Amino acid sequence: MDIELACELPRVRAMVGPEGPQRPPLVTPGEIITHDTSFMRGHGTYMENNTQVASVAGYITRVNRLITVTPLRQVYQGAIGDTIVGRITKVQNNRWKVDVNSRLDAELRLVNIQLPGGEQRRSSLEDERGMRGLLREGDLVCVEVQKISNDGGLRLAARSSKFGKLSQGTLLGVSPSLIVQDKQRMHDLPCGARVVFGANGYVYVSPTVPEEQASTYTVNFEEVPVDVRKTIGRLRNCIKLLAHHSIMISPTSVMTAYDISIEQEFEIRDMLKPDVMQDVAITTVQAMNE
Amino acid sequence: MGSRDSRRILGPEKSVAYSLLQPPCQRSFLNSTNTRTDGRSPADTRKHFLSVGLISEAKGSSYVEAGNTKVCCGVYGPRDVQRGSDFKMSCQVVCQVKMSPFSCPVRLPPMSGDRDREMSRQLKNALESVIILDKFPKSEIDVYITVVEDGGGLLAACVTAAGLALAHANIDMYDIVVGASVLYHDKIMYVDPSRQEEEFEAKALRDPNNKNEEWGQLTVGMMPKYASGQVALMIQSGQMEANNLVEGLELATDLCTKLYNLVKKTLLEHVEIILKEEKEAIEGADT
Amino acid sequence: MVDINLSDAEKCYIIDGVKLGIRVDGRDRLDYRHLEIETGLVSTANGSARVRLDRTDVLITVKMEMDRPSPDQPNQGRLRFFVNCSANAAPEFEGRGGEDLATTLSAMMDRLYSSPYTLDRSCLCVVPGKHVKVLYVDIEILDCAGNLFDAVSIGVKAALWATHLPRIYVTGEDGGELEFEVSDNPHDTERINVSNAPILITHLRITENLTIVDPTPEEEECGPVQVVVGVTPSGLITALQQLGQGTFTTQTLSAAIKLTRELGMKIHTHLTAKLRQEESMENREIRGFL
Amino acid sequence: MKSGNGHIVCVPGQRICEAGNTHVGGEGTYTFNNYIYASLPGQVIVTQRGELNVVKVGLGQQGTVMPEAGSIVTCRVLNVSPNLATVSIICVGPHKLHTPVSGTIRKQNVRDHQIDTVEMYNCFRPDDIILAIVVSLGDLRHYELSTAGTELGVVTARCEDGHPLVPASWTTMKCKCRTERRKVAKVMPPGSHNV
Repeated sequence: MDIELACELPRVRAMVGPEGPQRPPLVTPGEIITHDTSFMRGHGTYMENNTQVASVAGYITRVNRLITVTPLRQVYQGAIGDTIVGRITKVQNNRWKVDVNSRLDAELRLVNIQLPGGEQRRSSLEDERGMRGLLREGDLVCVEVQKISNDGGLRLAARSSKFGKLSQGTLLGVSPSLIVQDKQRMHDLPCGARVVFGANGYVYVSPTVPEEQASTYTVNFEEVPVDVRKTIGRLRNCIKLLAHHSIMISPTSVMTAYDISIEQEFEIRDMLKPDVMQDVAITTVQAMNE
Repeated sequence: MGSRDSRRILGPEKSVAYSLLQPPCQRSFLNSTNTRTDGRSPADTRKHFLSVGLISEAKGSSYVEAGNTKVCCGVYGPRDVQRGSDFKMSCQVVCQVKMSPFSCPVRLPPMSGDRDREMSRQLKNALESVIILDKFPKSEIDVYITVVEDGGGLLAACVTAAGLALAHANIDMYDIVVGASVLYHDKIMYVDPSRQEEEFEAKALRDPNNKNEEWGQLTVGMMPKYASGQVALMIQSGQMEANNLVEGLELATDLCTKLYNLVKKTLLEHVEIILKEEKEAIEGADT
Repeated sequence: MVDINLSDAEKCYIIDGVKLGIRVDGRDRLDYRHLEIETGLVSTANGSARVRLDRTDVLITVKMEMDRPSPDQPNQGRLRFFVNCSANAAPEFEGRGGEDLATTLSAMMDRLYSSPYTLDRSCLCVVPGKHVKVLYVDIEILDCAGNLFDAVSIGVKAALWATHLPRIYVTGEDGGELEFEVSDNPHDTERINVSNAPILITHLRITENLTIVDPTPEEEECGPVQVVVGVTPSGLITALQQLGQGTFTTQTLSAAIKLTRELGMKIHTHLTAKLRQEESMENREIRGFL
Repeated sequence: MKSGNGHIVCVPGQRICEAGNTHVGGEGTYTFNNYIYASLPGQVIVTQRGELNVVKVGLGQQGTVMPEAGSIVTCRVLNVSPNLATVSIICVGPHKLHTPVSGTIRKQNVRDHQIDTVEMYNCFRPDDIILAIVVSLGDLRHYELSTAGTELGVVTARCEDGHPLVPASWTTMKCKCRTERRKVAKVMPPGSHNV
């Protein structure tokens, strides 16, 4: 039981900033961006007697004629092709409602999940009980965004074998703007654990699952050995630490934080102490910048 | 002074409740011959009386008397969820303990006070782990308890009454739940305390510098047979050494098993009566 | 308190972890998360304390009033507890949602401080039978991430420790009415002797006979039944209560009670040492909510 | 196991027998690390179903059985609207519910042929007694019921003037003064089909 005094602890310094060395201009809502009307108006801005004004707080991104303001912390909007992690909230006839950390619950239809048993088993699962056999309330799934419906809700699909129900492990929620965009989302890290960086901010850390039974809908409940649990615990604390200091989360940044925490022999449980978090975060950013 | 009851004519503003002027009824915990005021030895329980089927309108009902404590309980079977509470697949237990105004020497306000609400919450917790909830999806079971007289060990009597009423209401339970309470007074455990003993303990004048004086009361609600004894409710007040408390817990569990046999006998009599009635009904129909 | 539903895979992972002695974030069964404490941050109150246990955030203030004593205890002051679950702690708290938790918590604190040894109430009395001091303890729950009872009980002890009550002099008497004079010199104050105030320790039952301390919301979701045990600095067990839906065996309960004794005494000594250290720091900079 | 005069009587929490492959627990019992325990006070009845014998604990009529998916329920029609009928479930199989619960029959669940040409008024009228099957537990207030099937539908009804109606064909019932249209249940004499 360690009790700290708030006044002794270091003040949390958020090391904000995407990869780029120079920091893009930050704007607050209402700030005038440009008077030049030739620019196209993007997200986060609005026109007012032909001047373009920012409507959200964030940093300006210019793509030749288009100006948009992307906010720092943002609810996940969803983009087609994103791999995300979601939790089943409701089972309805031949579709599931999935919470994906965005404004509305997304929808996953029975037709577009890939059943291990192939096509013909589809009809037998029509009624609600069959559906619940596959995925129940609370289950975690790794899915792909197939379509964005006009009300902003997402349509999901679990077509290929690497999508489907997630087995044992632990989930972590971070702000979606911290997740680095890249094609490959599911990484088997060298330290022996699998991490799924959901684009919607849900990061799932689990033991490495042998390839062939990745997409079955049955969960193996045998015990995870102690050393794998240690790596998963350390990875989880590293991700929490990076998110706490608003450092971009990517496989490389997580692995550097992981290695640094091992070098400086921090106990897993001490890694969430503010001073320890501060040191590891600073050394990680320095290591990343070289 | 109890709440202002608008219908009654009250004395002048500065009047003092009569109960304050009465001489404190009990000087010492034990009477002259060093036994408890009602002549019991520390390990004796009070006389218990249990009966079933008190309220005809309810699905199941029971009446429990332990010494002077008189409690009656009505259970209204699984029915639609009343208030628009949120959708829950599992069954919800609504529990309401109501101390009638005449149950204590000083008149209680008619509306339910803090003690009633606190007991209802504790009882709701206990009953939710006794009833097999997934046999009644999406429904609600109401347990209403009225306290006729508080003679000590009230929560324990409420637990026994609720367990008995649920059994009488044919609601599936893992085991019969029974309540017992134990009082700890200068190094001796008194089983099944009466209200005078409880009040003596609560109001005793304690000199502040003797910090580690030990006293306390322990109430346990238990299922003696299910998986070799499961405690569904445990509440302790006062301050006691850790191993004295554990010893008190064992004493309370033995008391529960003793009471369990009495409850079982009552239930079996009730079952015999129903079966006899059924047999006569069938013979009546045949002739 | 906040009910998130977990998938069976996650629950199984957490339960196996507790069996093997490594919880999700690397802690052992008897480890506490990082606890941060700060007193004296609300200037308008006689005493205040803020406790942060990882993400659980609780602010406790003590204010003194003068009132007539209750008839059956003419020369005893009173201690009243009020809990307010603000809606920003958890979505379920808005409207009547948090009310049930608030009443359980305030009933628990009333019982904890009911014994005359915890706080010497006779020194709160100004004129026996006529005027006594009443301490209103307001508990504001800002964020709720599991283990609320421990955080609140530690906060209340710290807040009472940091309370400065203005000294009241009886200056004279005319026509049966007494006159008081409250000293307005800020340093002429009385302190409350809190050396014997108890705190609460929550034990959550995960499997048949294993209980863990300081549960996170996910762990609370796996094992619904907890026992909250009050312990005084000298190791005596005070207000014990079993909460939640589920049962304990007598052995598990006895083990938890014995565990509370050692753990409690350690926490008390640690807490008083930290509070004294904070007291001794001159011109301490109040961190507050920044 | 107390045995009163000739029958075995038990109390909740009492162990009845081992739940091997021959015995399985029925109503009024629960199984806990492969032993069958009684969860109700009452008489132990062992019935044969195939080579399994089902251990049940019952006490005359008042078992508390709640409607689950697939159970046949007897209900009284409360009100009828163009696309659904609200009913109050009175009995679940042979057991009478102590307090009736509510259910709904959607238009598409009334019968299994020509679903879209169903007019609810020609199938049910308020205060009819009907037999239905529970499709699913539905939402907070109502169970989802269906009367698709020949042996489900209206069992007893009264015409506007109050005369009892007698089933005349699949869709009509007759009384002294008039014939009315209903979704009639083909009710076999009791006992011929076990519920």
